[in-house]
Amino acid sequence: MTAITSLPRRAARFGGPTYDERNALVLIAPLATVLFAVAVFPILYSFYISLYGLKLTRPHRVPFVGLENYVTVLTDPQFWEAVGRTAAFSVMSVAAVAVIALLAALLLNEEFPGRRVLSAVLLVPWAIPYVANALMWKWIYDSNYGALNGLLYQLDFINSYMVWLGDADKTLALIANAFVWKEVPLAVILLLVGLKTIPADLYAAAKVDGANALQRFLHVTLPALKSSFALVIVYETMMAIRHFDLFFILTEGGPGDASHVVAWRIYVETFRNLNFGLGAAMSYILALATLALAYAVIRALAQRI
Amino acid sequence: MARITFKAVTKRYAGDVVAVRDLDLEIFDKEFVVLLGPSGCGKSTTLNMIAGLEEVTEGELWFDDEIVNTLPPHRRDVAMVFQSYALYPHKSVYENIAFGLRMRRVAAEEIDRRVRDAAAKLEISHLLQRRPSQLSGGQRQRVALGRAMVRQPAVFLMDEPLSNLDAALRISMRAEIKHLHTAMQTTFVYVTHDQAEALTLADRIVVMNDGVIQQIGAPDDIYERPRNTFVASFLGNPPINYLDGTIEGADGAVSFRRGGMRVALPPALAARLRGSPGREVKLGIRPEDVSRHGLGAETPAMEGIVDTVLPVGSDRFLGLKVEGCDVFVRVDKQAHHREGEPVRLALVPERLHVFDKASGLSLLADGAP
Amino acid sequence: MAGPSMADPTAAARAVRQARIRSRAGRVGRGLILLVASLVFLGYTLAPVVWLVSSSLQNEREIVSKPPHWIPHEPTLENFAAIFTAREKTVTYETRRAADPASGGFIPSTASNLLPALGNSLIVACAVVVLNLLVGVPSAYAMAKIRFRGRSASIYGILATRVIPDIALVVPFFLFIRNLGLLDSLWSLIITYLAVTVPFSVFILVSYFESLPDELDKAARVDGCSRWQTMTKVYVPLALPSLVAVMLFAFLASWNEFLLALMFTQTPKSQTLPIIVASFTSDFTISFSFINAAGVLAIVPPVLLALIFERYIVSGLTAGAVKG
Amino acid sequence: MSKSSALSRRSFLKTSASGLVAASTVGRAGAALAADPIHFATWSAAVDTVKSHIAGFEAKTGLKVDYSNTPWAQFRETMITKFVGGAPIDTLWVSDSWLPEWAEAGWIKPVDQYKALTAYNDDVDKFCVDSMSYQGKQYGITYYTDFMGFIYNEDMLKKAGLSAPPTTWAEVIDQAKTIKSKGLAEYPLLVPMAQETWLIEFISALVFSHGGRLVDDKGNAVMQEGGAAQALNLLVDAVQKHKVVSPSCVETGELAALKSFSAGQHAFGLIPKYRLRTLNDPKQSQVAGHAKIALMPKGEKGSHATVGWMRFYGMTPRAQADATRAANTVKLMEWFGGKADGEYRFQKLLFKDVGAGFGVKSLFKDPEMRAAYAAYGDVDLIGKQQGLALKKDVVTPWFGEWNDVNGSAWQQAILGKVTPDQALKNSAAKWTSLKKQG
Repeated sequence: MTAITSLPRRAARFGGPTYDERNALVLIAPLATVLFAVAVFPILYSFYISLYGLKLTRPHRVPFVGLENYVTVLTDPQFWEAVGRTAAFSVMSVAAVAVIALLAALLLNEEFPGRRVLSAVLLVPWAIPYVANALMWKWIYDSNYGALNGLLYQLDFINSYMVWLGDADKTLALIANAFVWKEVPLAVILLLVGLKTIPADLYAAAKVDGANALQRFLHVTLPALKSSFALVIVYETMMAIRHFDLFFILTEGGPGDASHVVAWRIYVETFRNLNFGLGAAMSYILALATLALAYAVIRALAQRI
Repeated sequence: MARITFKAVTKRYAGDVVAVRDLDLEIFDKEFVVLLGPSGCGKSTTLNMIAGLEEVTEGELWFDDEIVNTLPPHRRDVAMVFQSYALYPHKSVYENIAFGLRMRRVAAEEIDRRVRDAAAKLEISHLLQRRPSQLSGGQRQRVALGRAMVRQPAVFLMDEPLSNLDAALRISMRAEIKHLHTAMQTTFVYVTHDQAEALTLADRIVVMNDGVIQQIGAPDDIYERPRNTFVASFLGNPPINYLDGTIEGADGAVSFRRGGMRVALPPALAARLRGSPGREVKLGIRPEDVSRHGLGAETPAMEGIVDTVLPVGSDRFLGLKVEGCDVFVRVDKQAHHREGEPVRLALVPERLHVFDKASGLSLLADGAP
Repeated sequence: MAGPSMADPTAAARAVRQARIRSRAGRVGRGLILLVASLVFLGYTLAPVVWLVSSSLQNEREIVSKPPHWIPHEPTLENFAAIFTAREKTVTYETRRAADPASGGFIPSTASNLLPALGNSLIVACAVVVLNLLVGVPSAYAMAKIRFRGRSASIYGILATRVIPDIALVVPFFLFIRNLGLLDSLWSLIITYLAVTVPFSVFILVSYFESLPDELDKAARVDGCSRWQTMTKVYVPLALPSLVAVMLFAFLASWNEFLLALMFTQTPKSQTLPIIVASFTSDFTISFSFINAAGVLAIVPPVLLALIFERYIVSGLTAGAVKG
Repeated sequence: MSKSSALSRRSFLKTSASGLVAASTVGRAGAALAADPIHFATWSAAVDTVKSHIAGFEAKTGLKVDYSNTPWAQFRETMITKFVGGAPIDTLWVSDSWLPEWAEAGWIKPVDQYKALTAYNDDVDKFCVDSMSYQGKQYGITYYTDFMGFIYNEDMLKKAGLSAPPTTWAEVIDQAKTIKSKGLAEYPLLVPMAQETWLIEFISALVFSHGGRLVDDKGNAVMQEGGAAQALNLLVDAVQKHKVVSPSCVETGELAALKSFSAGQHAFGLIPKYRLRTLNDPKQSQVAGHAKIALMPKGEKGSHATVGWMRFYGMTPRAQADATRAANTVKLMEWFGGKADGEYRFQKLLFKDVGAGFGVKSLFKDPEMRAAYAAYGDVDLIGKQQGLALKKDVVTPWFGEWNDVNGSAWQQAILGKVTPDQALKNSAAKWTSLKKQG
């Protein structure tokens, strides 16, 4: 009974970890460790590298250059051209993904025989690796034996085989097409998840109010899909900005610099020219721009919803 | 088998939101205590602290002679029934009931015996192999009870267990829970916002508001002698009526006065208020504490105009205008008042409540100002 | 309008009949639209893959036909046979193939790397899946069900790591992996893929766990579960669709990853399937049909998995399906 | 930040950077066991020939060779990643283009101390020894040497009524237009311009034959003027004005070019000379017997000059870090680059199998080799052209970085995205800035 007067050690303290907090800490520790080691640390290290003139072909001279790498990148007109191409590629791709995915999601949200088959088929592009996707389209676009030429020729749309990826005016759009084909399924899934959460009552109510199919779509479906749609836009923009695999396999930034996007530029600067410092600076700029963009989009959408 | 003691317990959430403030409470072994209050009053937090689901921020929580502030729920001998029943959707009814015993490594035969026993008592033996999703609300409720029962815990906690049931079922379940308490001979702590449940079930009621205990007492005690206007209002249906007014202390008699209305106060109150004429108070009159009979010159009475008449079968409710205030009273059904008619009703002096207008505290209670 | 037609029985009958015709026309129209839309959708999605498969079944002569043979005239499994029987054999002066590979139609000596690469891809993807669960489930449970300071900040922090493009992380990743001495080892891929996939897994799981009622958590703990047992005995079984979705996402992401593998692997010992396949695409000496066969090999496992677990994908992402 | 901490951090970074290069070599130096094979990396050429010669080596010495090959298009990048990551490589094929870069970075080491290798210097063309020397040190032993040839399809010319191949670029364009007008080929002239490792050799051949240089003797860029400018203008006109070169040339690499020339789709082509062997092999080519070599056409102020190149066996610091390993590696390098069992067996095999040119002077007199040559080529003309082959003038430590920019500049001009002048100015500017950085 003496215990009654002795205050328990932690009872009156506010600020120390509670039992639950200690539990949470233990449960989260593995994740925190992994993310710190393989995400946070590299991100910080990357910044550190970007302050040096680290060039691997010149391993014995590594001068501290401060922000010079950043100045070099930001004052390089070719970098800005690459930014323009990345922007063009992203806008093209995201717009196409959004439209196609919306149509496909509306289709798959209907009940009809064969719907299950369609939604299974939908997953095929999503599941295949980007590398396989790239080689598939490379083969389709092949100017000598490709399916695209073959099809258009057989349908009499063209008189002779055309050059596709080698045509600087078409390259970016063709790569975007390959990207869109692969990205649509995930967007459809995200939109379907959104569609599933719309209560059937809403449609019934709109019907009772005399809304036709188009009105129901505009006034019930679209507003309810807003957050899923926002997610699709943000996610696909992130994916498009950073996309690398298709550029690597389809064009290597060419022809000329027609598909020389920022991600490709970082790769070339880093792993071909071995300018690790400059590459890290460029990476940092891209990362910050992506973060800012994501933040801005999410903020803008959060305010509207 | 367990006495629960709160000593100056405070629960604070991040952002300095205080859920429970400076709580002192002793719950005796085998007692049935109901924590009563509106939502957000801290009653569920208090219950969760007993269960160990939430940690005490300041102060001490005792189970018998042991401080359990930091003891996690699985090391406390408590069982709990939830408002949503919280049955495990992926387990059969049998497994739901058995789960707590399995976690405590009770022998298999013993588990089986206890589960079947409880199921028989609760008349759900035929449901043991079903999944929760295949049960009705009432059946789920019984499974939830069974799950707690088989544990034979030192403390039995219930968090609004009847709120999701329809009215008829709720009343019959009240009786069952009462029986359960008698049968189990263990400490029950029951949280509800329904005063009728509290009044029916409790040995003692703890009324809470804004994280602070307003009053602790037996149901009658609380109903008859509310310590303040909050408690007075929270119990009783329809709720108590208040008339604001002043104390008059002429010729040795002490009375309440509002406009043309004067009510002589009973001796106990009069004795307390003799010295403070002109004091602003609230007069509390419960709807049932009026009578059409026994009206004499000396009996305190209330006059008003009938505003509405609501027959409810056994009784009749009248909405009156008394000195500019709305007052709701219950009269026997022989009263044939019509709207717009003046009426005069006798008040039962010893059932009148007088509260300090500013603090809301009862002027009858111990230590009242 | 309803008044007079009700008064006149024949008019009412006519109105009913018209309404029926209209609705039947509407149904037929809807069916037609759905059919056309389905066919367009099917064509758009499947045609490229069908063409890939078709050309993997053609021989070198047929594949360079103009216009292309959409369906192989003489289908052959020789490319696949080459993949599955390829092994290093000793070449002597006498048995060497004198022709230059440059003349094409050639099955590269690296074909024998395809099967080991398939194995590497499988090992990496499975390890990443398992680690995702081991690391992701506890933290997702903690974030969804335990109240602690900095909880929402940690969720945003975790997601923020994924906003940064992989290409921006390659250099520090590379140096990190190199300093650990893990270059050209499967561990380099497992560790980095884990970091790349786990934020998304945690995000899915947190939303799913959050949609499961809190009272289940309380009930389990009062029933005698520690936090860990609550998670394993109650939440994990209930979150099955979500877990399957997470596993599938992690598997596919690891199976498909290219950039990091390109940087971290150097020999067939650790190279994954995309790396070997990609190396074929820039090698013009290799038969087109063989490259396509390698592509088919790379898409079969993930596509099969996706089709098997198809029903979990939407349900795993749709939180809140369970009621207590 | 205090000075000392800045310094120590810098030195940390420096250490990690040089560590990147040297880690494996130092770290694994002592681990050379007898069972550890010699790691030999090549690009994917003559794979069977190499394998058979390795089999011979293993049989003779009892040593094991771990052989790996990577497509030529990815070879430099793959090797660099391996160097940086410390993957085990002992000897590998190196292009003369990369020598300064790789030597500066310390990825390959001089072999002057291995007399078994330097002993062959007198036997090979001086061009070869020069091409594998950097700053007075020799970095290997010859793999093969060759030059860019001007190949024509004799059959097609005859059908077009042309009696002789062109000798100037103006004639090339004229003849091509004739062939095109007769419908014999849509794009009679083949100039592979894809961004790949061969690109600099195609560009150099065009520039040298126009009497131009990319870089002068002092190492300053002259690629924006004179013969270089004429060469690009000619090519741009050929694509855009005369339409005798396909605009898809920017996605046509050397191998694709070989395939389409051997399919009979072109009259003229810039093709490495050794491909004559494949082009005239009926099993591999539809134009067998018709593919002939002519002297590189002259530009206005030019000569018949072309570009020559050489590839060699380089040796890594890893191989040299351990005496036994070094000795074994040298044995393998000699087996391939020098004599095997007393004869230049691999050079002969290579020449017979794929036609690759040899640097060994005495082999020109070998009757067996002469006969093989004569089967598809004019030996004297080949000798004359070889004499007119110039070394690439852009081979510097910053070659790789400039090459990317230069390649896309040429491509952009060909595609009409920028004027040839502007393209060359961009390229020259890049050169100048890289040269300044050193």
